[in-house]
Amino acid sequence: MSTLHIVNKSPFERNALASCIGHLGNDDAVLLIEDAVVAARDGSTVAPLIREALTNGPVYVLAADLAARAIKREGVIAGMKLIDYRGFVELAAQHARTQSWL
Amino acid sequence: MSTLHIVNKSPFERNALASCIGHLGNDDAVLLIEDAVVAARDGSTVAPLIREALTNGPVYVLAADLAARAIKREGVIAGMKLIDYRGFVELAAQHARTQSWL
Amino acid sequence: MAEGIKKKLLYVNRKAPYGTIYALEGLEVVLVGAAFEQDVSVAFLDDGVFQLLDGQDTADIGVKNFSRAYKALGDFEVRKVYVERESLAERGLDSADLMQITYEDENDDGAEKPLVRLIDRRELAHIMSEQDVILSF
Amino acid sequence: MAEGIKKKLLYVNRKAPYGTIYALEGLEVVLVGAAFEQDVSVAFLDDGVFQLLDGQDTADIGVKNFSRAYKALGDFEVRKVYVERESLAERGLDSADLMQITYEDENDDGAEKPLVRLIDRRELAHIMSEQDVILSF
Amino acid sequence: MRFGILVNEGPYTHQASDTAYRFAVAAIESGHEVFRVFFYHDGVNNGTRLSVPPRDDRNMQMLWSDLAAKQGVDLVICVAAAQRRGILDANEAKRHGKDGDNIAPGFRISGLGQLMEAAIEADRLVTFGD
Amino acid sequence: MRFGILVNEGPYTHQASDTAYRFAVAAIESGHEVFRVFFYHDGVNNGTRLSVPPRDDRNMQMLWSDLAAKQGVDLVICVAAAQRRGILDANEAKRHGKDGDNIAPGFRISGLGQLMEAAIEADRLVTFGD
Repeated sequence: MSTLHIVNKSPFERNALASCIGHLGNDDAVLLIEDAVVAARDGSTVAPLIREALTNGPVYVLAADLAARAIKREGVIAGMKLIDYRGFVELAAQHARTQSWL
Repeated sequence: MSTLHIVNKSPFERNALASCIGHLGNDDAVLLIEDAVVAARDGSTVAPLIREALTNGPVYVLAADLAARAIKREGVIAGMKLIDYRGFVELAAQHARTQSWL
Repeated sequence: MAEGIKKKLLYVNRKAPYGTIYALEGLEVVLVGAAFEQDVSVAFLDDGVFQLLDGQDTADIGVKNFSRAYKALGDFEVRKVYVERESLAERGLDSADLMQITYEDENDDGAEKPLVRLIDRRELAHIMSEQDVILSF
Repeated sequence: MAEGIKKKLLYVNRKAPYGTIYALEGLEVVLVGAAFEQDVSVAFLDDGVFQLLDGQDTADIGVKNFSRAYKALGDFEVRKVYVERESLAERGLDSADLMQITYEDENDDGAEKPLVRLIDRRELAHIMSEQDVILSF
Repeated sequence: MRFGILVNEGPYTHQASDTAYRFAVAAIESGHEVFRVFFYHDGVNNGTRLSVPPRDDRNMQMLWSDLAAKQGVDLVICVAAAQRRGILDANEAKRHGKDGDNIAPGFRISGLGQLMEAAIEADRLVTFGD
Repeated sequence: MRFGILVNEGPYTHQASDTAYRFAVAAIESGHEVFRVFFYHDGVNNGTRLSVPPRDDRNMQMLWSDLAAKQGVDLVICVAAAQRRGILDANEAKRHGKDGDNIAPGFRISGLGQLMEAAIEADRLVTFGD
């Protein structure tokens, strides 16, 4: 069973998302929360990193954090999935383990 | 009169050093303290960034933080200058302003 | 208290809002500091540009939305607000994503004018090099 | 209390020591956790590899030097300690820079053997994918 | 499913405490159990009753204390991390000769063993921090 | 030369407080004046008298309090940042109906104007943080 990787840091400021994506197992999922949601905006210098993760497994983003930072849904990289806190809980339950990239 | 830029973050983890070096004025000095001292070690992927700063102005490193992190003096990038806390104070006094890249 | 001294004072904002408190508490310093009538500039670069995005909605994270307060910068006599162009571009953003912040130009019959000025990195570096004091958040 | 349950538990260390407390307080969890007799692994990657550098001397920063405690990992029955090779190389380091950490091999007449194993990123990713619980510091 | 939650940062300065709280509420609303919330590093600062946040913002300590009172969630503050940072209950204050304590209702101070127990006994441990 | 110092993080969790303290001591030893140390963000947590760090480590609150006592350095905690984080003096505690306070000797609570004053009146302001 695969891992839910949780990233909460802006990839423009820190290496957490890059390190996470460098350590993904097959079918592992990535969830962006808090400041990491800024990675969801298409057209940025980190979009290729997200596309790389999408070739491996699903990439989720917490919609509440996206709205707070005014990243519009229509600007989100195609293929990413928006979830709410209940969706976050279910992802944590469905995966064998969670790994937070602090 | 030039600026003393103070960086305290590891350049492997954060963008603070890169952003600082991208905003240097002529003859500005850079001082590495706390976790940023890991940038002083030669042979790393960030050594070219330090060399770029050295072409613009002096780059200092707080020796106390270097010793704490076991970065040996002989492994430090050529041209960098080691200082102690009193040297830090004098640098702050000699420059027109300090800018901390938090 | 600091009678007569007028310093060039730059506030540097490099962090996204809400994930940490630095954006909010940084803004509080700018607003309180306005009473001291210094020669103030405010710069947004790196993730600091996210602080100015239009349409922030914090209802679902339960954190106070303080983004309206940026619109008050003009009322606090702040006249120099800079956003770094390269920081926007790297993040897939442009000036159309920013909230409208205006001030009333006292030299032009109180006409409303845009307060935020997009500048490039080289220009921002120059502004930094002209200050007496730089406060970073 | 957790009677009979044995879980695969991985501690992930990604931060340099002293600049923040995460390395020290992370190590404290590993040492306290040893009493729970789980199937424990400890990994050092990214800036976490600086935690294991030989010759740390904190006298001049006035912060407690806790690096000796890593040498006790063997005595705490920790047998799987991994350092990521790519993380070392990116930082201009190699295995000669690391402190010597050994354990007494109970299956080999108590012979002292090196505890730390260098692995590559792909192997570490695989180890992560085999755990029941991952604690990150 | 039984969740354990680890909170590594104090309130307001980092969003970690907010996200952890909302995760806990969502888990309970979805019919899961939150076995324990363990507060480590600066996370111990969630448990001071002396905080006075602005009235137009959330009060994290009250939100956590309410969760303990209404849902019976076990809120455990690491004793070693709390001592360093000045979070004490009456017992700890007495033991260390301090003239007061500041722990909030619903929180209790205990050792790292409580984190290990949560890691081992919960089905999932989810970490929130910086 | 007159230095102002800004400390933005709490003790132990980040090295900022250590570095700021050593900078202040070195400045005084070099014959400079430290006009004021202003504690903002989590920096306010330096000023609690309830902390009990391990005996084999430094005690940041005591180091700061000693600096105030022996060198007369003005240690100012931002009132708004302190309220959020639960750092109160007797006056603040009374004003907010709290049953105790935790401020350490040598620290005083005041407004952000004290930071502005330090920025304007000091020859150099040096910031330490995360």
